[in-house]
Amino acid sequence: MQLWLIPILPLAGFLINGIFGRRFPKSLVNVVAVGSVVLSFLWVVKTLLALGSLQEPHLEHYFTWIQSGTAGDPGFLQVNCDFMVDRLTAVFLLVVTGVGSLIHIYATGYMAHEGGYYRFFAYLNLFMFFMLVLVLGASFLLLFVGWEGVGLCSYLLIGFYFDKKFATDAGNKAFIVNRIGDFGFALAMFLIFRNFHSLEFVKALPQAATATEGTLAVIGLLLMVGACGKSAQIPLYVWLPDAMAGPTPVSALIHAATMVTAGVYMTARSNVIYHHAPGAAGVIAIIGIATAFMAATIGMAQNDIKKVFAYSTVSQLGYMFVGIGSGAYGAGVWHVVTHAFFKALLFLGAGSVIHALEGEQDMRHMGGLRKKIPITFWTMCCAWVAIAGIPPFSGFYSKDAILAAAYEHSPAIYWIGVITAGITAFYVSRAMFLTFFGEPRGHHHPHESPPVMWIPLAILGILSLTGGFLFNVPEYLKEIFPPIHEVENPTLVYISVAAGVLGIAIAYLMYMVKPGMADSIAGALKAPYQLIYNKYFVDELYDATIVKPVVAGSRVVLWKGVDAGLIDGTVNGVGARSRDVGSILRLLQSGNIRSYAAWVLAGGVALILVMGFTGGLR
Amino acid sequence: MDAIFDSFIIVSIIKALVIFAVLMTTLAYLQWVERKVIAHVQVRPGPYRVGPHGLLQPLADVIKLITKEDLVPPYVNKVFYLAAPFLAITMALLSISVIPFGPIITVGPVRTWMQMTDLNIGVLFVLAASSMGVYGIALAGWASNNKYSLLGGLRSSAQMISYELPMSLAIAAPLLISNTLSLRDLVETQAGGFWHWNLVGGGQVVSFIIFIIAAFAETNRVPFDLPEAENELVAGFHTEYSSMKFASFFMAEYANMITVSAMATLLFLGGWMAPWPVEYGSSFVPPLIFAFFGLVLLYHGKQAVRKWDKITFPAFGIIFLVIAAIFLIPMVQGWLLPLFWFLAKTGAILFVFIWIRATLPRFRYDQLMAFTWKGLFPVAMLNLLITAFLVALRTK
Amino acid sequence: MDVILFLVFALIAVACAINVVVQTHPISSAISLVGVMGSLAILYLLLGAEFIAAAQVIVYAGAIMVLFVFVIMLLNAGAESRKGRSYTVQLIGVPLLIAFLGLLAFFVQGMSGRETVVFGGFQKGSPRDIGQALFTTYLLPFEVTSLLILIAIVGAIVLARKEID
Amino acid sequence: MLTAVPISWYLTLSAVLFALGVAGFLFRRNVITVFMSIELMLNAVNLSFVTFSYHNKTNDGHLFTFFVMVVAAAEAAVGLAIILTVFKNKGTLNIDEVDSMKN
Repeated sequence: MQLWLIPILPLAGFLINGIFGRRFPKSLVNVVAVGSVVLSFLWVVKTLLALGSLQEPHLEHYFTWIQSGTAGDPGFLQVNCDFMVDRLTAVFLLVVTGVGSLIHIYATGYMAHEGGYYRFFAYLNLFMFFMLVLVLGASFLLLFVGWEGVGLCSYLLIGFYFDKKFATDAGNKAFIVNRIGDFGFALAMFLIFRNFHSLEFVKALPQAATATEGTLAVIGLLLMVGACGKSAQIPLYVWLPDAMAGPTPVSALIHAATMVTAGVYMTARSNVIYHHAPGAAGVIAIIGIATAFMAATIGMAQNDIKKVFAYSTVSQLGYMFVGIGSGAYGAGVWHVVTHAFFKALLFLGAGSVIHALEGEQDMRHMGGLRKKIPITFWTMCCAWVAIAGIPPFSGFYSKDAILAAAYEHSPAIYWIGVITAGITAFYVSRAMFLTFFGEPRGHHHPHESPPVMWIPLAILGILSLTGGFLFNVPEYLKEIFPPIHEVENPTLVYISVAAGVLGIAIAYLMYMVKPGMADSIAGALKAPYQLIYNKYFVDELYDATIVKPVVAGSRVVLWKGVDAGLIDGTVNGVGARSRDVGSILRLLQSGNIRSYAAWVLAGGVALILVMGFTGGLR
Repeated sequence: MDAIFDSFIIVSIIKALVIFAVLMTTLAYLQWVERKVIAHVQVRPGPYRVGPHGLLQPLADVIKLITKEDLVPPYVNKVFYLAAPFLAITMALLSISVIPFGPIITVGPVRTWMQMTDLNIGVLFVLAASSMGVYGIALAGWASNNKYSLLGGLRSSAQMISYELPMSLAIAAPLLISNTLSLRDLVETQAGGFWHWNLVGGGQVVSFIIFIIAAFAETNRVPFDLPEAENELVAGFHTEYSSMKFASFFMAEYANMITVSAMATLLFLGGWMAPWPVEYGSSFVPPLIFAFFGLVLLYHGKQAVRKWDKITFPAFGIIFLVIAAIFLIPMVQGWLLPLFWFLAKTGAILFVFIWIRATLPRFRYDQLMAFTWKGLFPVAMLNLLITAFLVALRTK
Repeated sequence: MDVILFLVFALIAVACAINVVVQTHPISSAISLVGVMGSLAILYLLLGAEFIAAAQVIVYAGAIMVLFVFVIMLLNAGAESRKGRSYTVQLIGVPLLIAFLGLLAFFVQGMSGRETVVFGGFQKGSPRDIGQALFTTYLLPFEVTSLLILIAIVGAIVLARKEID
Repeated sequence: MLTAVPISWYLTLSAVLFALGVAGFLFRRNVITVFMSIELMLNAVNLSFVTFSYHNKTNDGHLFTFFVMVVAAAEAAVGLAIILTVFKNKGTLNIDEVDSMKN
């Protein structure tokens, strides 16, 4: 079935662009970058059609990557380079390559005037490669390879404008925070190997039923730590909002549609563990809902349009984890899909707005763009209604499925979720009103984006409108996930929809009917407003409790003490001594080759003598 | 043991003498043929005075060369100056010794091959000898202590090294197919009609062409005769040489021509094998040819324009007819036919050499080098790879 | 027969080798070196190393030494100047050399007992056998040498090219 | 009258040739001659290789010799190129005058 072609194509694109891109004209770079991704999308489609209905996971073995110990004994580790496609992977493959292709096409328009053009697309292709390895890998370790790879690419792309301090800082932040998560993931993998003697999904996971719940809970929580890092959940979500320093297509592709959902994929992949460890699942649900609520509230008070959507992403990811935690894996993955559509659309639309306003990101300087850039406006409206959970658009279905499951799990989570849904509708509407309606507050001359940018927007728009009832993901994934007994409870649906509508209504009231009402409210509720405006002071908290001590420790102990004192001292000492010796030996260097030859000859004679009389020649 | 040993020695000596004698006359007459052919290409009679149609011209040349004053310029490096021509002719003749002209023949008590000796590395031997041949020219050029000669020597040594590569690669391809290095076995593997020859059956057209081109360069023939380009270097490496020493360079060149032609015949054209089997009447081709020429000569003899021809034409016509008759004697056919085919093929290639000389202009030196390094060498390499691939597939 | 051949060509080899060292003009040395190589080729044949003998003539005598001769002619290198030669190296070298040769000969005599070389006593030297070994046992070295040659070509070109400026 | 050559003669011959090569390296001052002395030593070593492979009845020695030849070819190409460059820059072939590596 040649699964390997799927990731290899973007890798080839990366190599070509990375090596020769500097000399290529932009058109050629575009052809290579977009072409490779689109090709791999087509290959995915072809493969899935060929595989038909994936009742059984389709496994392909390429080569044995790591092997240690002897077969049979418990310490025997064998990691194969295998690729596996089951229905879960299929869903993610389609999302990653499909949305990826659209965003690549969009980026050719968005980045047209940026420097480092070929570099950008090389990184983007590399990201696609690692993301595909992540979803295709048939073992935790291979998944981890992709996991780290996408982390690397995210770092590179966040810091794409490496001449801007905040960009590089954001990159470092993302990288370091992710390390914490990866640490948890690595520990989880050790535990999995220790208990199940294998890292392959097909071998390890079925054994989960046999292990004790305690072990499973620990594994599950450690996995969740990893997921928290990658998918920006409490307490490790802080990197994602800063990650918006990267170019907007990157925010759309990596930090909304694909990479951040890797945690959801990983937890959904190891659903068996959570199924047998309800405690861990509960923790996930709580983390999820807490993140969702907190991020949503922060989103209300942000003025940078991308920041709003960044926090919205965090919050939506929270929803997904609620789904995972309350056993509705299908619903969680479904939300991944729909979210990929509408959040990518929101970001790309925001990018189109920013593009139209020559880089303006502050919503307070926007407004009245509805007439100026209609296509962007209408496409973003699709995303708006989708994320606000208005039936029958995509967001409604997935979010509703999650909430229903959450209600089964515990009503409290459901109610917070509903409130969050309201808040979500509110801040998205706020963003839309501030951006597109009212009077122009900025002094720009907006211009509609080129077709290469708005056509992907349109496609995504259609998808986010219809995605919900077109792809019934939970139905498709029913076999591979543990069953959940769903109860048709119309009231829940009405409530959540009502919340959404209410949120939009409030936003309309505050920003359309009575502009300025927002400020008065902010003035009235000074403390809470400041709190959420400053993102609950989480960054400051981390800075005070973790960053500063670490930095101080490194500076005093490691740098001044170990590095400068011990290591440099040793090295310099060695250097000095060898220089002294050399100054003596230098006298041999007469520069006369024949004298060297004489020395060599003397050595030969000596050697023969020694060997001869020690009997080495007999 | 000793009896066989002695007979071996004696037979070898006899063979050596025979081959040497034949070769020397061939060299002399090859010169005549060349002059004649070029003359007719340029629509002029060529040598005509000495003997009928200048048939005795070579003899006259030999006498002239021997009787000329043999002067050694005072400023040359004596040793190498004298050694060079000797070296050249020796290396040229050396490779003849492994070239087989035909199958086993039985002369009285001894049965032996029509070949001085068969090495199982015959091809390598020929290559080695030809690669040594360069020293003669290079040394001649250097020892003459004359800048034209030096340039000639430099050119020829560089040129020979450069063209040795494509030549070796071109040789390697048919060797891969025949899977042997012994020239005798090489021919044996091509038996049974021209569709078994390496040129046709092996599909070695490319390497054949490369081999011929490289052969022109190895023998310093037009269009690669840079080392003796008159209009640039007077006479190149043998400017300072006269009489027999000049003659030996001369002979060396022609001997090399014969060697490479014979090699081409053996490697690509199936050596002494008839182009199609005897049962389809290949044995009647030589007599027919000779008979035809005999009759033509007789016919011309009837209305000859010059009075000489009244005698010579019929005489030669009769000789030819006799030869044709000899070809029909069964007991000699066994060795005469193979010999005929071998000589015919070699002669054809030699004719190409002469023809080219009469036709093509000379290369410029940088063109020469660029041609081999950028043209011949890659093509030969590619051809070798493809051949190896095909052979590997076939043996699978 | 063997003995005669060996003695003849061994003597030629030694004579030529001495000539290589004593001749003041490089080209004389070069030609004598070719002589050494030729006679060594014959000795290889006696030892049953047909392929190596051929390779010796083709590669060493036919290519490498031609290159030497070519360079000597190109530089038109004259005879060695006798002026300003330092005898120090000779003073150290001669005794060392004598000791070296003596020891080597002594140990060699001691090592290989009474074994003798008879022509045809060794059959594994044919090109086929060499090729077999070359492409099975010695495949890696073979590839590595091919790489080495590539490097050498590039290096030689880089060194000898005219400075374009 | 012995009918076959003792193997030690070959080795001795190789030793002699090698010593002569060393002598050439030591006593000649023309770079090219020195280079040729190196080739001479290589040949001597090759001879002993082949002899030993006769002694061991394997053709490994031949392979080594073959590789030595290949390496010698590469070395000759590069070495002569270096000599050309040296001659171009210093205008001399005298090895004693090429001592810019001194001290």
